[in-house]
Amino acid sequence: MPEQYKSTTDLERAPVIEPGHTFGTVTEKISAIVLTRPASNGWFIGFGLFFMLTMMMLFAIGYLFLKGIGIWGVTIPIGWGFAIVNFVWWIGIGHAGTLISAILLLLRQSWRNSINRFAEAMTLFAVAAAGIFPAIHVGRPWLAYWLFPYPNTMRVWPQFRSPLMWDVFAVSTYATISALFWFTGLIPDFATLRDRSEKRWVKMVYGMLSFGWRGSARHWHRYETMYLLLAGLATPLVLSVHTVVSFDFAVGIVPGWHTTIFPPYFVAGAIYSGFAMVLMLAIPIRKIYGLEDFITERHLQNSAKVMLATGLIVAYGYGVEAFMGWYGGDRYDAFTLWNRLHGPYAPEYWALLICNILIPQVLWIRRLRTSPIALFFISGVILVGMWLERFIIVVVSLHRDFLTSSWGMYYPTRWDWMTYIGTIGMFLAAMFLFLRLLPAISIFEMRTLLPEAEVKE
Amino acid sequence: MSQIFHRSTNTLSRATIFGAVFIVAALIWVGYAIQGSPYVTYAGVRKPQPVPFSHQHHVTGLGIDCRYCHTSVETSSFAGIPPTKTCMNCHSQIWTNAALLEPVRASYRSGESLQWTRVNALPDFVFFNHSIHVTKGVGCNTCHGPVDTMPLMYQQESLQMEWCLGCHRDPGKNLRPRDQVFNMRYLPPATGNPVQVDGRSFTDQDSLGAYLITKYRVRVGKLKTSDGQTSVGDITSCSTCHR
Amino acid sequence: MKRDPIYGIMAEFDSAQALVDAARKTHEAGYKKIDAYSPFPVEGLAEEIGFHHDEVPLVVLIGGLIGGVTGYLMQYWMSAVDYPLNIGGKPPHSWPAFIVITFEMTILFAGISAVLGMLALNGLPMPYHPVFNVPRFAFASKDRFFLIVFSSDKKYNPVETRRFMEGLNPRSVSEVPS
Amino acid sequence: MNQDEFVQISKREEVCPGKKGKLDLDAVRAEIDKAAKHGPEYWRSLEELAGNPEFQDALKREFPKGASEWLDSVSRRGFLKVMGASLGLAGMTACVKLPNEPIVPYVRQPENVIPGRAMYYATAHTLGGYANPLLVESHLGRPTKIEGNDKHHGSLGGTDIFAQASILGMYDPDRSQSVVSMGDQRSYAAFLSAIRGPLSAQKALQGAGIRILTTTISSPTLADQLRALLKVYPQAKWHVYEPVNRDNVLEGAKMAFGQPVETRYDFAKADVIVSLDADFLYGGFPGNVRYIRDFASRRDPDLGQMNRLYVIESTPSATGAKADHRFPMRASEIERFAQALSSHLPINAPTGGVAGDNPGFSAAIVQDLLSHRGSSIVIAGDHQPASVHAFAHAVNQALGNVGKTVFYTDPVGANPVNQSESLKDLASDVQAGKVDLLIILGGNPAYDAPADVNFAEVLKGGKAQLRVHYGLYQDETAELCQWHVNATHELESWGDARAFDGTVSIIQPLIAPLYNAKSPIEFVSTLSGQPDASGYDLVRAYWQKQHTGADFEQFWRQSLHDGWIEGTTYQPKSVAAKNDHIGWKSTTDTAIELNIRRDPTIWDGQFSNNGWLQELPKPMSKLTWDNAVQIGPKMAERLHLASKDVVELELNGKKVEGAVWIQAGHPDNSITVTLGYGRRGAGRVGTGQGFNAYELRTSGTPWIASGVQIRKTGATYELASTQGMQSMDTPDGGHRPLVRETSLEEYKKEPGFAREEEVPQGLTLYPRYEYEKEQYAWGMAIDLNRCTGCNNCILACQSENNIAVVGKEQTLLGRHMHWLRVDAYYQGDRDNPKAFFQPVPCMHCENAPCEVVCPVGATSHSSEGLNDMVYNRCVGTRYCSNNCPYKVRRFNFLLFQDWDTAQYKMMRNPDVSVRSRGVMEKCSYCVQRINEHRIDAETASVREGKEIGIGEDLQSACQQSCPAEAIIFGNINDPNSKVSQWKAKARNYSLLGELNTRPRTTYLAEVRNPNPELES
Repeated sequence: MPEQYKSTTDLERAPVIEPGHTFGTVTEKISAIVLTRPASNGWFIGFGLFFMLTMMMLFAIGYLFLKGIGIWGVTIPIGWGFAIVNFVWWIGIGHAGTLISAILLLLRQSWRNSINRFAEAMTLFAVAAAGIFPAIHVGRPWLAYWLFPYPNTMRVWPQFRSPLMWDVFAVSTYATISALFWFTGLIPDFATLRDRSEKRWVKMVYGMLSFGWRGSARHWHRYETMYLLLAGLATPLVLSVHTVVSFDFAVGIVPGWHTTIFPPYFVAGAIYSGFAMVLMLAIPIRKIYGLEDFITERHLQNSAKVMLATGLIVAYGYGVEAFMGWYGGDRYDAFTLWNRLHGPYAPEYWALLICNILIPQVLWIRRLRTSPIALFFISGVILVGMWLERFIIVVVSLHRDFLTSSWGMYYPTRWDWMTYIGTIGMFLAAMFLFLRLLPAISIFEMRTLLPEAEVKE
Repeated sequence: MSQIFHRSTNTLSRATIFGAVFIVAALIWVGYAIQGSPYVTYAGVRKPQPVPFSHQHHVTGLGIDCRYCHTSVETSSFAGIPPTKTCMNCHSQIWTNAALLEPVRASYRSGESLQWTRVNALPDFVFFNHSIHVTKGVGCNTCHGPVDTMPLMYQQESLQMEWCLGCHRDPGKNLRPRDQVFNMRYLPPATGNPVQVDGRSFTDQDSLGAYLITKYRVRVGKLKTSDGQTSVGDITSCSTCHR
Repeated sequence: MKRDPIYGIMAEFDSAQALVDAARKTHEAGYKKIDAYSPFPVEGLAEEIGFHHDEVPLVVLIGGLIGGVTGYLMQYWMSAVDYPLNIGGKPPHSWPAFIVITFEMTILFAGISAVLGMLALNGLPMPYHPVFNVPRFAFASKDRFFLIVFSSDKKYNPVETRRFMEGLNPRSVSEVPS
Repeated sequence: MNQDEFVQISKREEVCPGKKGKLDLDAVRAEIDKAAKHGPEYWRSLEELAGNPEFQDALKREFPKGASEWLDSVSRRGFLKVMGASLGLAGMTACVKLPNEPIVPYVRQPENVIPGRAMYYATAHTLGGYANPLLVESHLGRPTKIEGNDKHHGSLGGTDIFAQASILGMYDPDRSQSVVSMGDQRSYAAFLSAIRGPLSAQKALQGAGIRILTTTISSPTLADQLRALLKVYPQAKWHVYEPVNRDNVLEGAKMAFGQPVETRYDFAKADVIVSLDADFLYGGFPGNVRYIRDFASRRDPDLGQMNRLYVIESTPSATGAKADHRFPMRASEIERFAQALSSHLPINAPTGGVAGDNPGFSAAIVQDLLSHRGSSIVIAGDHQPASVHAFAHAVNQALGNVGKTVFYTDPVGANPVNQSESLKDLASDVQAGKVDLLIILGGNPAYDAPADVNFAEVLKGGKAQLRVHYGLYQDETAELCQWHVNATHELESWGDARAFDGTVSIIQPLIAPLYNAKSPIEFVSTLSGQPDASGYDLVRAYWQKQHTGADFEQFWRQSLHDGWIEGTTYQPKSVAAKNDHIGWKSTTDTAIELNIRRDPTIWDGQFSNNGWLQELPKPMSKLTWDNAVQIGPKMAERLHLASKDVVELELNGKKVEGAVWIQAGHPDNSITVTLGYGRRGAGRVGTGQGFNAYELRTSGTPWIASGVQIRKTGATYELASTQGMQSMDTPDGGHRPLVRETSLEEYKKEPGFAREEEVPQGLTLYPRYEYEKEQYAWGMAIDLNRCTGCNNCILACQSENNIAVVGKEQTLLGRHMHWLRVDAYYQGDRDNPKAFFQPVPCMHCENAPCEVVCPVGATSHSSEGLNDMVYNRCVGTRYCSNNCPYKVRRFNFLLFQDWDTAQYKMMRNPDVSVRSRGVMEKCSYCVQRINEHRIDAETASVREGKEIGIGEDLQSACQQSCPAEAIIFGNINDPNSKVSQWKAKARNYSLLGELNTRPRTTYLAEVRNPNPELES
């Protein structure tokens, strides 16, 4: 990969890996986090806190099963509330990982190598968090398995015209593929850990996980083909997932849902929030574990640029929506637009515009693009913005649809909030475990970035 | 570095991965099997009853017609369970002091009902109507089985939705002439056992079924689209049984 | 069958370049049953030891096709054959609505067969392997590069081969007990 | 129902459920326990238990529950119950093992009872003394649904909300279940011995110390008994009081004719109707059921001449909503308005120096009246002063309406006294210590007496030595009496009553009393010393006396069978109005006036423990569970009040606090409050709801009081309205043509005005289903012109389809469960808007948006175009509701159904699944009725070997109950069916048709008939 190699000497741009590293140093530095370095108090405190939040979520869900969906704010006409908002939000976040590993791999963006590992992990945990909601938001969750086509004595099958069925398949496929992608990526590093670790049982664990990987040239060959193909498959998949999620709305006839622009701008929005989450995680991690050499300014910059670009696509989406609302001449769409701007939920809408369109524009400034603090906060703002976007789409479209007689209002209850915050806790708790147990950066791919990795024919 | 694992682990680990697929498949199959098993459906299970009433004795032995006890079977959704009075019609004359029948007499004296255990029970969200099935030529034993040979009553079929659909999708295979509905000994037509309807004689169920479907106006129509695709027919529409 | 006590002879190198060169030489010297080990995928190394194409793409293609066909047929059978319901005036066989799931199933099957195919073709999992008997091999997953000639090679001869490999100026040469 | 069922009915007393097969009590208990433990698996098997007298013992244990439970569904059950419930939910799925289910036959099965088939019995329900003729559907002796008696000319099939809801009242577990004395349960025998002494003591005094207080009674038998009793105790007095009485009507009649007469109208013959604050198109107005039918029959622009309705009213009412011209006017000014009119009409009534102002429109009205002599009606509201009634009589006479559209008969009430006077006398007698034995026969004066009488204090005073209360509930009055005797419900007892036209209906029991109790007739007969006489014998005996002809048996059976007694209808009497006697009392008073009205759903409070009526939206405001301080928009602006602000009302010293509701069309400077709320002793449903307006009500000014002060307290109070917005104009200035309306002239010019251009068939990738090839395709048409917003359809649907009551909190969240709602819209000037009613059931769209999005196919189309909802397949994603543009789907967010209370289990319709937590539900076009009729038709055609189709006697519950015949349901594949004919009309349109949902339910646009002279 000569062009990347050059790029490290190119003074214009920051390198993807700071000079002076060898195979050995890279290996040691990264595997040390898992093997030798003791877990700090900070880790325990953080993990403990988020674990408690997870427990709170489980409590909220338990009570939900006991009493019924009525403990939430959902009602008629607003049949979907926080549950679906959070589902879409998490799924969106879950896009960055696969995107970074797959698409950037195909585009030969080798700078991805240092962030793809934990981006993928983040994807998995985000998808897991997302997966909770569709399962618990139904009226009779103990029957949710009816959404899978399995042979039954009723001789009835799922209804495949429903976007929810598409969702079931899209999301479960996405979860499976990203899990495989992530795991196969880990296999060579498991081997490294196996060979580095001292304790026998640790060796055995990593040994098993590594499947007995020994780095044979033939294996590497097949491995790389597989990895490339998987990337090739994951790319259309990742684009399809949020497209399908957007169908949940686009296929409906509710004004504010029934829009053809949804698929592209949902995908863009997903990447937008995904990268925001990546940065929010990467910035503290590189600081705490001293990985500035591997996650360099370059990574922050590129991520910022991606956010800027997708942010603009999202802005375009809003623009088109508004324009069609006005230009389409449909009295219901026109009202939906009016209602977003002036209705009871107008503050949320304006906040959304500020978070998703206005503030991110500062990323045009190079100094902010490279300042971790600034990026950290901007990412936070974007995540809030993207959550609001889903809130506007789900709730504000539903609460005033066709018949004025059946308009209503939506008020989330404490159970809504507990479940939502709980999933954030679960997500972060999982990240904490991940950092301690698995190499947060792909060791073998980092090796390939070193000059020594170069061979001449 | 020394070996961590023994040779055998290789085979072992591969077997595990390979086996997992089959284990999952097996689990699904087991679940399905249990759902259809008598444990769940009660098919063939004899339930405890206050009096060990023998249909075999009363139907085969004494030749009593179904409708003598199940009076409303032709006129109502509910076939009817005989009031104690019906038992006493005879048992005030015969077996007047059989110990077995004490509950019956007690009920008649005190005016307190016998409490039977329902044998052929459907869930509350299923609405079955006897009169229409009987009228359209579905025999008693088509669903209730050889009641005339049951010393103790039990449920013959699974009574699960797939079983109901089996007939609602193709009623022809179970229809018989109306005058044979209550005939427990009825045999479906076959060469050597022709069945007579309106002077015509049938020697196979298909032609008989086809004939009776039109004769008894059984609604097996399918709703067609303009390009000829068909969706559920009248009696497989959901609201036929669920309301 | 009884196993040969020696599995092969292994040489250790400390750079990818050295390994590649050594591999080329060994292969040109007529050793066919050889293998090379590196802590990361080294470009062209497989070709040097005479390994050119793998079959993973084919497996993926087949898997994908099976997935797609299964996906569509499943939907068709369930909604148009087994219990055709009139859903909101749409015909039982509403093909446009079936496309999404067909696509997802294609990806799912293709992806799974890619991973399983790779593992199967590589003969993984294989937690036990003779090369692990070499203590220095632990560095194969860090910063060392190894080349092995298997005892099963026709040209293999304990003495000859060992001398040949020492001629490749490796860091060290060792016998791999099986 | 068909004729042979009537034959069964004629043998009524033999199938009196009370005499039906008996069951082992333990078995019943076991049943109930199991049912409580296991949830739903059992409730339908209760069918076999029904009608069993011992059932009551089992019922007792269910009771009482905390008052809050009903209202807060979340906290209504403890942990175990919830688990039991979810077990029940599991029962809703096919994938669970059914537990053993007991089945309990009769010991001796009554003849002509066919288990599994409903029977219908004719009876009646009384409100304010007026009988409402009914047919009651009964399943094995459990009454389950109430319908109007279609053979009775007072009903013609329709009925009113109070009659329909009375079935819930009958099963109400809060009803008084035994005799109570000083707080302990006693036996009826104990009561008898307790009262024997005092009665014999009174013998000597000729009953000078006996006072009997009844509600309005029209029962010939009961009246006869009371008169007989008064013969035994000549000095005893019979007082009558009901808070919602017709004193003004009575006084008006006396003023005009010198004698009390009942006025009867024939709206079918009236071309011009002028209503002076009379809400004659709404439940509770005597004869409203028949009046609605007659009125509606003249609202079809395609048939004959449309009538024209002028309404001059204060509080906006359903009648006002139907008016071609509605003039809001403070109630106190209406008398002056009448006075003004009188000077322009050919009646020599004293104008009494009218303070001039004479609204422009009056001339037009006068013109219209004069040009319709003999075919017009002037009708005055019950709460208008006597003079207005006298005026109405005078005008009707002057216009020659009497004998054509207006008839006078003897009063229906057996004891037509001025009730507030009567109560006052009683109170003063008690205070004067003249009363030793006070018997309160029904009614709740301790709660609903006028504030100045303050009957509660009177009772507390203890001046009346022995106080006996006889009633359905242990209410506020019962608390203050030494003895409370629990009453039977009308559906449990024998009796009789007169309809608005005097026709007597025999009231026959549908079930043996759930709790050991006496009927009023039996109770009175014990007072006159025959404690053991059965109500059946007493009623029968009375009519045997009346019946002159031979073959009483035949006559009796006939009367029971038909539901009325031939020849008891009052004949019109000729009376002459003495116009000069109109005593105008009109004042020019600009102080804020307070209108006190009966509540549109819970009446005077006697229905306040009825969950159906509490949750039934009031016709104009769509409020539930509360009464409110209604004021007009102008006034609200002036006083800076918004809806839900709590205000304090003060009227001569008395104060109450209530929440404001801004009611479009309410006149300025005027406030309306409704009675019946703020109860302390109603029961777990009604106690504590709303505020008690009786506090402000005095015997002098029972309906219209002047000089009330209104003060903002700064607090706010949530009011649960079931309608999101009551305008078709959206805040962005847009307008949505949901209800389409035009004037008669415009309609003549352009009949098809309502038809938006149909969306072309071809606009889809998909082929379409050919429903027209089926034998049946079900559809519905609703004539907005006929609909008078009487709410009957909502209750009929609720009763037919086992729809749950959810309580106020849930209603506030928008989770009410009514499958059919009646939207009320206001258009134009907020101070005098046009009002529209639009009943909205499921549209059963051919391109149903809900079905496409259901992931499990729980909702799909039947081959006849029904939009089926399969509860037991539903997992509850609520996607269908989101995607339903009409928002007619209802979701069980919590466990709304009561799986435990045995009474409610008996009440439910066994032909409809009881939905549980987490499933969607909606209007099914009464598919259970379709199937029943289909099965009958098919069995018949097979047996008789010829095609017999489903006829027009298949009616959806809403259609059946509609007095206006505004809802027609039927087979749209049959071009001759009524529904097809309606759909063929030019003014037929689909709601939101532009969405190409192709709804099967369509509407006939509204056409009004305004007076051209006033159109400008």
